[in-house]
Amino acid sequence: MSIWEYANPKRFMQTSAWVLPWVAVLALACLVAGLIWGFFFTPDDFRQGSTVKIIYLHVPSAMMAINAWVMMLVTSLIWLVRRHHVSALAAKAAAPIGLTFTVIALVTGAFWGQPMWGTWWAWDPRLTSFLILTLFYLGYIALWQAVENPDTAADLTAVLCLVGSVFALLSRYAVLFWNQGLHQGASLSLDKEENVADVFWLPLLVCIAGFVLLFVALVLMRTRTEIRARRLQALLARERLA
Amino acid sequence: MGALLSRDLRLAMRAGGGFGLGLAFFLLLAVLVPLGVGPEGGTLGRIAPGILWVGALLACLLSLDRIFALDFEDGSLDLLATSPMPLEAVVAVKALAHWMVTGVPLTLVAPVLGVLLNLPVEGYGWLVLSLALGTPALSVIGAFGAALVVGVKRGGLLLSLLVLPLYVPTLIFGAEVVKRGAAGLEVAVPLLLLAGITLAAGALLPFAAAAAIRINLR
Amino acid sequence: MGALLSRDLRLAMRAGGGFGLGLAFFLLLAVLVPLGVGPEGGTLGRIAPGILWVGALLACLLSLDRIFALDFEDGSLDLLATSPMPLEAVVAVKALAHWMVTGVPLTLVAPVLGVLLNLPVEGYGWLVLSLALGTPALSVIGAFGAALVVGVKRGGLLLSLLVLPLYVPTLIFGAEVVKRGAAGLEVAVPLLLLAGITLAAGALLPFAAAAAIRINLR
Amino acid sequence: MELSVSDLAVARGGLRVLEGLSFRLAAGRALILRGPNGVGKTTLLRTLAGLQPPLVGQVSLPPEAIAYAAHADGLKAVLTVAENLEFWAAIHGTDRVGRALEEMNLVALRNRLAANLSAGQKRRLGLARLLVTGREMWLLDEPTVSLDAASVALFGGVVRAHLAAGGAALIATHIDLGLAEAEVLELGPYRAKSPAAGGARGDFDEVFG
Amino acid sequence: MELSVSDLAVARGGLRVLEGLSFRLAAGRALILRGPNGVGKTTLLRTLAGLQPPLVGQVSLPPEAIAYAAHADGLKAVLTVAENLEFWAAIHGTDRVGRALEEMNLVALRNRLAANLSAGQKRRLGLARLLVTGREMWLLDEPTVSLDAASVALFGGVVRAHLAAGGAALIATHIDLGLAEAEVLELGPYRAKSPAAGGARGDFDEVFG
Amino acid sequence: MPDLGKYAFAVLSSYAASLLLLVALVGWTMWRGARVKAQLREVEARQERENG
Ligand code: HEM
Ligand SMILES: Nc1ncnc2c1ncn2[C@@H]1O[C@H](COP(=O)(O)OP(=O)(O)OP(=O)(O)O)[C@@H](O)[C@H]1O
Ligand SMILES: Nc1ncnc2c1ncn2[C@@H]1O[C@H](COP(=O)(O)OP(=O)(O)OP(=O)(O)O)[C@@H](O)[C@H]1O
Ligand SMILES: [Mg+2]
Ligand SMILES: [Mg+2]
Repeated sequence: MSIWEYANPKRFMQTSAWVLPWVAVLALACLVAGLIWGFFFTPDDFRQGSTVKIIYLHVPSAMMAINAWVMMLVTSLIWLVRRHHVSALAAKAAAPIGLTFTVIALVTGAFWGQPMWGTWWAWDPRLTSFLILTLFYLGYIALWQAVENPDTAADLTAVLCLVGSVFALLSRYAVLFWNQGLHQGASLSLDKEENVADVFWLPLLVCIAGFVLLFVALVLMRTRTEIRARRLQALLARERLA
Repeated sequence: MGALLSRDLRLAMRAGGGFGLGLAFFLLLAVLVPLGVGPEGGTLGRIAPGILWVGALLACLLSLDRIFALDFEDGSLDLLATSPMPLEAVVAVKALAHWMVTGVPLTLVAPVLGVLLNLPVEGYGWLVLSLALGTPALSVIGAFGAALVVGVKRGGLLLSLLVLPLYVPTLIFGAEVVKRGAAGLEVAVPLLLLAGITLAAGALLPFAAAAAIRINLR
Repeated sequence: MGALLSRDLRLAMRAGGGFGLGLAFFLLLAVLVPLGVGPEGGTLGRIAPGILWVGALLACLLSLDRIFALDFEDGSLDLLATSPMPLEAVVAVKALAHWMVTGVPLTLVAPVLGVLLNLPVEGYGWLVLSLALGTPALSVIGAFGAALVVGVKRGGLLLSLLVLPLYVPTLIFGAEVVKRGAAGLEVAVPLLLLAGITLAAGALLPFAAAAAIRINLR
Repeated sequence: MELSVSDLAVARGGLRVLEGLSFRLAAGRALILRGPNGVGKTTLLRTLAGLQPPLVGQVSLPPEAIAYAAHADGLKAVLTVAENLEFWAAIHGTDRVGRALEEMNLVALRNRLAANLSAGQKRRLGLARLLVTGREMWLLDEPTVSLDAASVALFGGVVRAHLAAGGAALIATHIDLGLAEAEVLELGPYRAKSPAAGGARGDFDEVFG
Repeated sequence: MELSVSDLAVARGGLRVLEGLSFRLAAGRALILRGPNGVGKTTLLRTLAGLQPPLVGQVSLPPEAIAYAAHADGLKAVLTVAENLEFWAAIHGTDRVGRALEEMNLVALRNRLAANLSAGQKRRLGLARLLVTGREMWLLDEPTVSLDAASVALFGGVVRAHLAAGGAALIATHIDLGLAEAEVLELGPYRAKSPAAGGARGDFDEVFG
Repeated sequence: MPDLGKYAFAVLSSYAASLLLLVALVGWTMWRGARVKAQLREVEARQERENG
């Protein structure tokens, strides 16, 4: 059986109905376990003190914020090439989730930056590119909302997602270039994995797993809703035509 | 009056009404300016009051052409002009609705953007206060400008040209309040002038705007 | 192709076409920012490159919705889409026309505004060069955004939200050229990157824009 | 209530289009305006509705007594049928939404967004607005555009009921509305004469003698 | 040149409106499309013109052979009559502006701005555009809206001349154009059936079985 | 409760803000899901009745 069969709405509804509860429970379990472990049972960092506990929210959400966009890019491509409706609707479903994760990364980063860098916000390249990512999410969501015909909206947002991805990458390099040679925001960030000791690393992994699962669960749930909304719209429109 | 207000608010909230877009634009500007100007906190903090005010003003400006143009295009404006409601009241209510969907949210998120622009801590209260006092003037003046260009196709750019000079006093006093507040100086004078502009604009411009609409409908 | 270009230019020149309005907006912004920011020469000179670039970008933005919306509303876009001219060429020509009526004049007056904003003398040449290289990208990217929202009524604000993030790389490299030029530093890298963006956008985006228009006409 | 117009001249775009027009329209009566395209029907109706001033002449009724229905319906696409009518009812301070929906056969559509109506249904909704204004003198500019035969008949009935209740209607139209009792006013003879033919001179004619 | 359509289904707003449509239209012939409001005439013409893809079915003519005249005329208000036509002639690479002006009786108006035309004159200009495209298959959507009787007759003559020169025309209209020789295609029977009545199901019907 | 020291505010606010955002997202998702499901069921039932 080809994997594309799952792109059939009916098939998708059946499969997702079966998968969703498991993913949701697993997501909850991982999140609760990881966050409790991280919050209560890890030591403070010798330099960053207890702020290191923010990492359990900050890093997973930052990772998923980017991954959500990548997923939208892939599903948009699938929609453009193979015209599977579920694919387009999954992209639509993922956008608000990605936006929320982006905001979480920004907010936790700001709360972290305050004690570490002495400022809530610095125009550090990484932070800046995240802010730009937020703007891409906002534009994408606004375009979905502004266009009435669902297929037209799916096509247009898919094109925007493609072009936007290229420009998002370009912005990332532009921002790196922009803040080079200039005053570098006091970056205490432990940029390399090696720097993170095992005591922090293990609960972090659990949290990352939790965020991934949460993302999957939410995308499934929202895609189901979007499919239903789409069918609802089709039924009402047909009523109108009759 | 209540009916018109609630209709305009509802139109703004429903799909395609553009609620939230003004906010997004404000945010965009707060990102673009540092990208152009450079990341140094000191410079940014110094220009933050001005940039935030210019940003609020542009965000307001971009949604102005919705105030009357949509109603003109679908014929509602003709019908409102022949309704028992005085056209002056129509203008005032529509300006109020515009303020509620742009000015109020802008005022509320401004502190967040203040963080992005390194606004000194002392400035936040004054930023919010000055925007709360000044944005109603932006909406009323903008409604007057929108009334002037109501028959012009895609008159957005013309509208900006007409309205921006009228915004100058509001901008100057508004930014001055924040600048002085952030520097810990006396702010009473610009604050009073700002309030004065809002009151005077709110009291007088609806009449001018209604006259302009009558002329344009003729 | 020539016919479409000359028609678009003629439309822009005739009454209501909006030629010169972008310029006037640019000028206004260059006046407003010192009013908002305050007159200290040092700060102004430092932020001048960024402000000029942001201003050029906004002036460009404000006239974007004219690129396709007017033709869509009066049915010309349908007719152009069924004409022998490929839609990609239509987009490219229209972006070119937009650049000729906004980008070129902006580039030419920018030095004057540089004076208003206390831009250091060394910066003028680089300002003009960077705008000449960068504004075509603004028009092409803008045409893509305008193509996306061509069916949306009064989509000006939505258009800004979609287009401004796409302008970020152009803005950064453009402002960087001027800033470095004014400071007497090496500018080759950002200049090349700016030219690269313009070339790539000009070569690829007309296809995306034409696809978006086809979708919107459907 | 009676609309009486005496020696009216109206202008469009600075040019006099109709002149010397006088007529009376009493309560309970309907008057049909006829004339080729461009003769000035729309201009006349807008003048009577108070949207533009007459060049010369008097109109007896104040605009407050008049409900004007133009080509454009003034409908908001993102509001439902009922919401659209409720808005106009609130503006005019009446509460006839339910009756208007019934009379124009819109009850089944009351919760549908105006965007999702067909052209004919939109037009019916636009005409239902007349009923919620509660005004007596109707000025209608081609009211039956895009209506099918059944809806035209329905609308004819509504107009007749309005007349029977003491209202009046002035209708510009090219087609037959089935209102046999209505008088017809042909506008052709009132077309403004050019100055060469002895008509009034424009504002700027005297400048060059 | 022949337009042949086989088993065509067209959709609007995601809904199938017409289906099972087959017809042929040979050079020198005209075909009138009839049907109540909302049956899908405009949708069909847009599909044939290549502006939207058909749901199923084949259209034999490429869009390059087709000149489409929609409700909107695509006129620029700030260009003169001649400039408007010259633009479209240049786009289509023809040089028939003079002839088109003559045939549609626009010579006297050639230097007038389109903004200052009456509705009927605007429509005539919109129809003159068909002549400068030099294309053989005309698709016309209610071409005579707002034309007076004389202009309708003039236009009838233009269509007849086009047919005589080997062209063809597909015309959606509610009124009589005086083209006695044209065949009529009633679209009512091709209205898409609802799934309950055995029609094709939409994209999302299968979701819930 | 672990001793968060002088950074208590930063850590607690981060957790509070993040959890709030997550809960809001999940809540909105479930609410909208339930609403659309109910609406669809209603329309399906109605059309069943009318066609059936
Ligand atoms: C609001 C501002 C901030 C944003 C938008 C932000 C964004 C990011 C992003 C995008 C990542 C990469 C996640 C990944 O893909 O692995 C990250 C990782 C990280 N950030 Fe932040 N950050 C912010 C502030 C901070 C602050 C203030 C600190 C601490 C001083 C910090 C510490 C870290 C650490 C330790 C990592 C993990 C690095 C790794 O494991 O690779 N961040 N952040
Ligand atoms: N802006 C304008 N400038 C100059 N003349 C105008 C303008 N607008 C309309 N006209 C002219 O005024 C005249 C009257 O127009 P009006 O719309 O009143 O005609 P009408 O009788 O309603 O026509 P229709 O039957 O097409 O609705 C027309 O001859 C028209 O050409
Ligand atoms: N955006 C849309 N969404 C859903 N349905 C639509 C949309 N636009 C049009 N329709 C419906 O599609 C059908 C076909 O419309 P179309 O414009 O093709 O009709 P038509 O035969 O040209 O009518 P007319 O005689 O009024 O021109 C109509 O019933 C209309 O209600
Ligand atoms: Mg008229
Ligand atoms: Mg049609």
